[in-house]
Amino acid sequence: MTNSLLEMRDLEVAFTLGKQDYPALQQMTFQIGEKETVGIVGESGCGKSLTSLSIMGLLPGTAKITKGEIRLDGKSLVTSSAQQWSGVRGKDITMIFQDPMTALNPLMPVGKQIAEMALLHLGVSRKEARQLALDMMAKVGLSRVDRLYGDYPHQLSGGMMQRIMIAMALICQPKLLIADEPTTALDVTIQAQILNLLRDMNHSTGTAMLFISHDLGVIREVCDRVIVMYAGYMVEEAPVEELLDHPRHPYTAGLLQSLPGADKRGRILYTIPGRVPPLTGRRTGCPFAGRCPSATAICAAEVPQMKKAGEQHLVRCHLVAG
Amino acid sequence: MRFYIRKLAALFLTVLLVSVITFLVFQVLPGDPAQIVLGVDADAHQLAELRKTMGLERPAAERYLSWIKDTSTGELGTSLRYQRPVADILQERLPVTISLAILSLGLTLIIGLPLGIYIARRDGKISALFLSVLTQLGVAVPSFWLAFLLILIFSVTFRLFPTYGYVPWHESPLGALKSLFLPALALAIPGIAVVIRYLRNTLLDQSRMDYVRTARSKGLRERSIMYRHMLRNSLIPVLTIVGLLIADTLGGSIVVENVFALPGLGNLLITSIGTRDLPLLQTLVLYIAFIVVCINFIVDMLYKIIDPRIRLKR
Amino acid sequence: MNRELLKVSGLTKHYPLPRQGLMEKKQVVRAVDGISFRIREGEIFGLVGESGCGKSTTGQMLVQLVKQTEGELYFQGEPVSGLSESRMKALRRDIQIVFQDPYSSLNPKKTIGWTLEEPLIIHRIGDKLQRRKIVSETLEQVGLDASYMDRYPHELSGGQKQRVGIAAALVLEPKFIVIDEAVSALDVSVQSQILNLLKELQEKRGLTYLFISHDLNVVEYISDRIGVMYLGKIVEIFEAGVADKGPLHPYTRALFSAVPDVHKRKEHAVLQGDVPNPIEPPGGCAFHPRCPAVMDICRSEVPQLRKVGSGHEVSCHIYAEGE
Amino acid sequence: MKWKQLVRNKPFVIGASLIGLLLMLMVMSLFYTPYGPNEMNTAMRLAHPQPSHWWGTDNFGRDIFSRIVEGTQTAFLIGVSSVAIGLFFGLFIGAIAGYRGGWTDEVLMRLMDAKLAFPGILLAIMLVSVFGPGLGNTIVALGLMSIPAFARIARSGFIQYKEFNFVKAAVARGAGATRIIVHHILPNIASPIIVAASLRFSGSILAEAGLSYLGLGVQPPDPSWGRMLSEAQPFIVNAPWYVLITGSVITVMVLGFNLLGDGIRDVYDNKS
Repeated sequence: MTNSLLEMRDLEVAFTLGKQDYPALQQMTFQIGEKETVGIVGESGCGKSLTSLSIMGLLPGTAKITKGEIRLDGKSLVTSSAQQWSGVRGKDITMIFQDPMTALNPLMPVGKQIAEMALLHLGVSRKEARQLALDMMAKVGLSRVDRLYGDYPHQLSGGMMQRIMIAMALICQPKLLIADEPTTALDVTIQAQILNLLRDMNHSTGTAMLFISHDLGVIREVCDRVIVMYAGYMVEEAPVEELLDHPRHPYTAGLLQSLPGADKRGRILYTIPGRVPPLTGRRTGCPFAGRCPSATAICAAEVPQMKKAGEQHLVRCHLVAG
Repeated sequence: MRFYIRKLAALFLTVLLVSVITFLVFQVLPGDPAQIVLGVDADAHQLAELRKTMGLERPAAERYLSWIKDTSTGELGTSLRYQRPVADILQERLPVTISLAILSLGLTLIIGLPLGIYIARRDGKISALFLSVLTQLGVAVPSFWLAFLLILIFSVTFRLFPTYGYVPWHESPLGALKSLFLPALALAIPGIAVVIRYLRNTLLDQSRMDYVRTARSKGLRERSIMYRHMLRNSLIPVLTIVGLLIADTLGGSIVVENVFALPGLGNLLITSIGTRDLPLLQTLVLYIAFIVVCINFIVDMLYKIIDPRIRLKR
Repeated sequence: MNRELLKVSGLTKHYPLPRQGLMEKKQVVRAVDGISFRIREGEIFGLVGESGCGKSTTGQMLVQLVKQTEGELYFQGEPVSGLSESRMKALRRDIQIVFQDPYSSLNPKKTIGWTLEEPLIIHRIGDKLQRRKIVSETLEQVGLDASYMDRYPHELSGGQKQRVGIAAALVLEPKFIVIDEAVSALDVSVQSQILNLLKELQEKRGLTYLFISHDLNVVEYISDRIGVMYLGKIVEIFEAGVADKGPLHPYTRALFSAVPDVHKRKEHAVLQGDVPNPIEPPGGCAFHPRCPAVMDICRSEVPQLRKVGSGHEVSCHIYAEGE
Repeated sequence: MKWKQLVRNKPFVIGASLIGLLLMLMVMSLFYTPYGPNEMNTAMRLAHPQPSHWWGTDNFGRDIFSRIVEGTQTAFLIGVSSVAIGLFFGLFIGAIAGYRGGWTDEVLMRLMDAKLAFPGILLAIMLVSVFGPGLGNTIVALGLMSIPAFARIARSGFIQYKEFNFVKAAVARGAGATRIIVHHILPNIASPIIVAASLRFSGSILAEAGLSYLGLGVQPPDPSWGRMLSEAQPFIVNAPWYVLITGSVITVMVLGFNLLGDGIRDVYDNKS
C-alpha cells in the first residue's frame, strides 16, 4: 500500500432536522494513496457526495462532522480553522462537479476564472496567471485557447465546460482531485473523452483522485480501488476487478445482477426488493437488513463490522466469514 | 448592433402607445373637452369660442396628429390659466421634480444596497421575522404620512429642515438641498425597504447556486466570493427593481410635492386639475410618462449590457 | 403477429429561429430532418442517440404533441394528419406517452386518482363507479395498491411516480406507447423494477413501444430493433442482440463502444469533437467531420437509408452498393 | 389550502390577526359607532384622547375613532373592488397572451409596458381629472391600475406550465384547451395570484389614501382616511395624535395584507 495521502478514520456526519440529529454518514474509514484513483459508488442518498464534501469542508446546510478524523498528509482537516482551510482548499485538494453548465460564474470569462485559481494560490502576476491558464487549457485538449479564454460559459458545450473545470482544478498541481459524478450529465461519446482525459491526467501529473459515481461501468473504466456505499455506510471495499467480478456483499451482488444489458435480453432482471430507507427512517442493525434476501436475526440487531474477505477485500456483513 | 435597433423600435412603439392613451383619456373619452374646462353652467357662446381656440371641430385623428407634431417639435401649446407657453412652465418646474427624484433614488441606493448586502451576509443571525416585518413596514407606510412624521421630528422638534418651500439651486445649493432632503427621504424609505428585501433574497438565492460552490471549492474566502462573484450576478435582478422604483418615485413625488409645497411637476399637475387647464394637463401627463419610459429604457439597456448571455447570442 | 402498426415516412420538424435582424436570412433548427421507419405490432422499437439528435421530438410527433413540418404518419395504415377533430380524439386513445422526468409529469395539485381518472372522463368512458374500478385495477397492474388514489405526487418516490405515469398511459387501453427516457432519472434498483414492469405489460397486453433512451445498456436489453439517430437523421436500424448482424455505421459502432462495460475495461477509439450546431449542419453526411472512415463523397452527398439485411438498414456511403 | 403550515408561519399569523381586527371593526361600524361619524360637538374641539373619546376629536369636535372605524368600510371596498377588477381582466389578458403566444402576446405585452409608463397615481389622476373625483371613479381607476400585475403573473404562469410534462400528457390524452386551463394551469398559479392579490389590496389602499389626500379621491360624505389626513395636516403641531393615529391605521392595514402575502409565498414557494 503506498503511504496514504488522505486518511479518513471512523468519520460520522449528521444532519439536524428540527431538534434531532440524523446520522447521514457512519463509520467511514478508508485511505487514498498517492497517485491512486479510488471510486465511491452507490445509489442516490447513500452519502457518496457527502463524503467528498466533508473532505473539502463544504458540508451543506445543517450537516456537521460529529465524530472521526480526516487527515491529508498527516494534517488534520476536521479541526482546521477557516484560515487553514483556504490554504488546503483549491491548493492541495480540488473538486469538479456533475453539471458543468451551471458550475461557472456566468458573467465572467472562463479563462479568467481559471487564472483566478493561479492568482489565489501560486502568487503569480496577472500575466503569468493568464499564461498558466492558457497552457492548462491546451493540456486538457481544448483548441483555439486564445479565443476561448475570453468566451463566457453559455457559449461553450458541456464537454468543453468540463474540460475548463478540469483545467481549473489541476492548475495548482493539487495532491488530490475529487470528481463528483463528472460525466453523468454528459453524452456517452463526450463522457468517454472526459474519462480518458481524467485517466491521462492522473498518470501524467500523479494527482490522486476520488471518483464518485452511480455508474458501475464508469467506475471500472477509471478506478483502481472502489468502495460501495449504502444508506450512509461503507458496505464493501476492494480493487475494482476483484469487487466487480467477485462481489461478496448481497447489495453489491444485487446491484450487479439488476444491471440491464445485451447479455440479459429476454430474461427478467433481478430486482432488489423495497426501497432505500430515508434519512429519518434508519433503524439499528445492518442498513441493508430490510431488503437483504439472506438477512438473519443478528442482521436486524447489530451493525456488522468491516471484515477481510480476501486480498484487500473488506465486507460489512454478518454472513461473510471473517 | 441589430439588438439595439430592435430595442429602439420597441421604445418608439411604447411612446406612441403612451401618447395615444393620453390623447384618448383627455380628448376623446370625456366627450366634449370644452364642457370639462368651462364647467356645467357655461353658456353656448363661451363654449363655441373655446372649442374654436382648442380646435375641437377637427376630427379626433387629425387633432391627435397635429398634437403629436407640435409636441415632438417642442411646441407645447399655451396654458389656459397661466396664458403662458406650456414649454416655459415645464422649464421652470422640471428641475425641482428631477432633483427630487435623483436625490431620493440616490438615498435609496446608498442606504439600501449596503444594508441589503450586510443583512444577507449576516443571514441567520438577524431573526427573519423581525427583518420581514421591518421591510414590510417600510413599504406599508403612506409616503405623505411619512412626510408628516419627518416634518414633526426634524422640522418642528429639531428645527433642522424647513417644513415646506423650495430654494432654487442657483440661489443656494445648501438651501436647495435642505429643502429637498425631507421630501426625498419620505420618497426613499419605501424604496430602501424594497431594495433591502430584494437584494437579500437575490443574494441568498445566489449563495445556493453551483458557481458559488465552485468558488468555495477554489479556496476563495466568503468575502471575496461575495464581491467578486455574487454581487454582480445579483445586481441584474436588482436593476430591474430599480426600474420599477423610478416609476413609483415619480408617482410618489406628485403627492410629496404637495405636502412640502415644492413647485414641481407633481404640484403643477394637481393645481391644473383644479383649474381645469386641459392643454397643460394633457402635455404634463405625457411629459411625466415620457420621462418614465426613457428611464425604463435606459435601465433595460444597462441590464442587457451587463449580462453577456443576452449581449452575445451563441 | 407482426402486422405493421405504425409507418413513418419523411417525418421532418424545423423550428424557425426568431429572426435577429431584418437583413438576416431566416434561420431554422432542423430538429428532425426527414426520417422514415416502420414499427410492427407487439414490437419494442428502441430509439437511441445523444442529446440534440431529435429522438424526443420524434416521439412527441408520433403522439401529435408536436405538429410535423413535413412527412406523414400512418397508424394502422391510416394517415394521422388531416383527421377530423373527433377522429383525432379517438386516435389519442390508442397512442399514449410516458415522460422521463417523474417530477413534472404529474399535476402537483391533483391526487393520483384524479390524474388517472381524467382520460376516462375526457373520452366519456363508463360512469363514476366503473371509472374508479378501472383506475384501481390499472394501479394494481403497475404494482401500486388502490390506497395511492388519494395521495398527492409529492408524497411519492421517483419510482412510484413513474409507475403512476405508466398507469396513466394504460388506463385508456392503448395499442402503442411512446416511452420517452422513462427510466434514465431512476436509480439502478428502481430502474430494473420499472423495466420488468414495462416488459410484463407489453407481453400481457400485446402493446407496442417506441422506447427512447440515451442509455444504450437499457435499450439493448429491452428492444427488439434499435434505430440510431444523429443530428435529426436516422443513421442505422438493426436487430438487437443478433451477434453477427451487429451495427455497421461508424457512428453506431463508436457510440456502442464508448459505453463503459461493467464486465471488462475496454480500450476503445474515442470519438473526438462535439456534435455540430443543428442550425448549420455540415454538408453531405452530417457525421463526416467526426467520422474515422470519412471519404470524399461523404462531404458532398447525403447518404440514403438502404436495406442491407432483414430488418437492417444503414445510411452510409460505405454500404451504398448494398453489398 | 395548506392550513397546517400557514398557521405556523409567523408573518401570515401577524398579518391575518391585524386584518381580522380591522375586519371586525368594519363589521361593527355597519351597526354601531360610539358617535355618529359626522356628529359635531363644538364644545370638544381637538380634544386629546380620553375615556369619552378614545382617539380624541378633530377641529369640528367629531369623534376620530368613529370616523376611522367608518373609514374601514371604504378601505375594504376599495381593496376588494380593485383586486376583483384587476384579477378578472388581468387573468383574461394574461391567459390569452400566455396561451396563444405569437403576435397577440406581443401586442398585449406592449400594452402592459405602455401602462407601466404611467406611475400608479398618475393614471388615477388622469381618469379622475376627466371624469371627476368620487368613490366610483376611484374604484375604476384603481381597478385599471391593478390589471398589469395579474396579467403578468397569468402570462408567465401559462408560458411556464405549458412546457410541463403533465400538461403535455393531458394534451396527448385528448384534453381540450379549457380543461387544460381550468384543471392544470389555474390551480398551479393560484398561490402567486393570491400573493399578488394581497399586495394589490394594500397597494390600492395606499393609492386611495394618496388620491383622497390630494382631494381627488373619495369625496364626502363617503369616509376616507386619506381625506382625514389632509384635514389633520394643519393641526400637526397642536393635535399631533390626530395625524399619528389616522396614518398608523392605514399603515397597519397595508402591513397586514403585505405580511399575509409574505406568509403565503413562504409556505407555497418552498413546496414547488
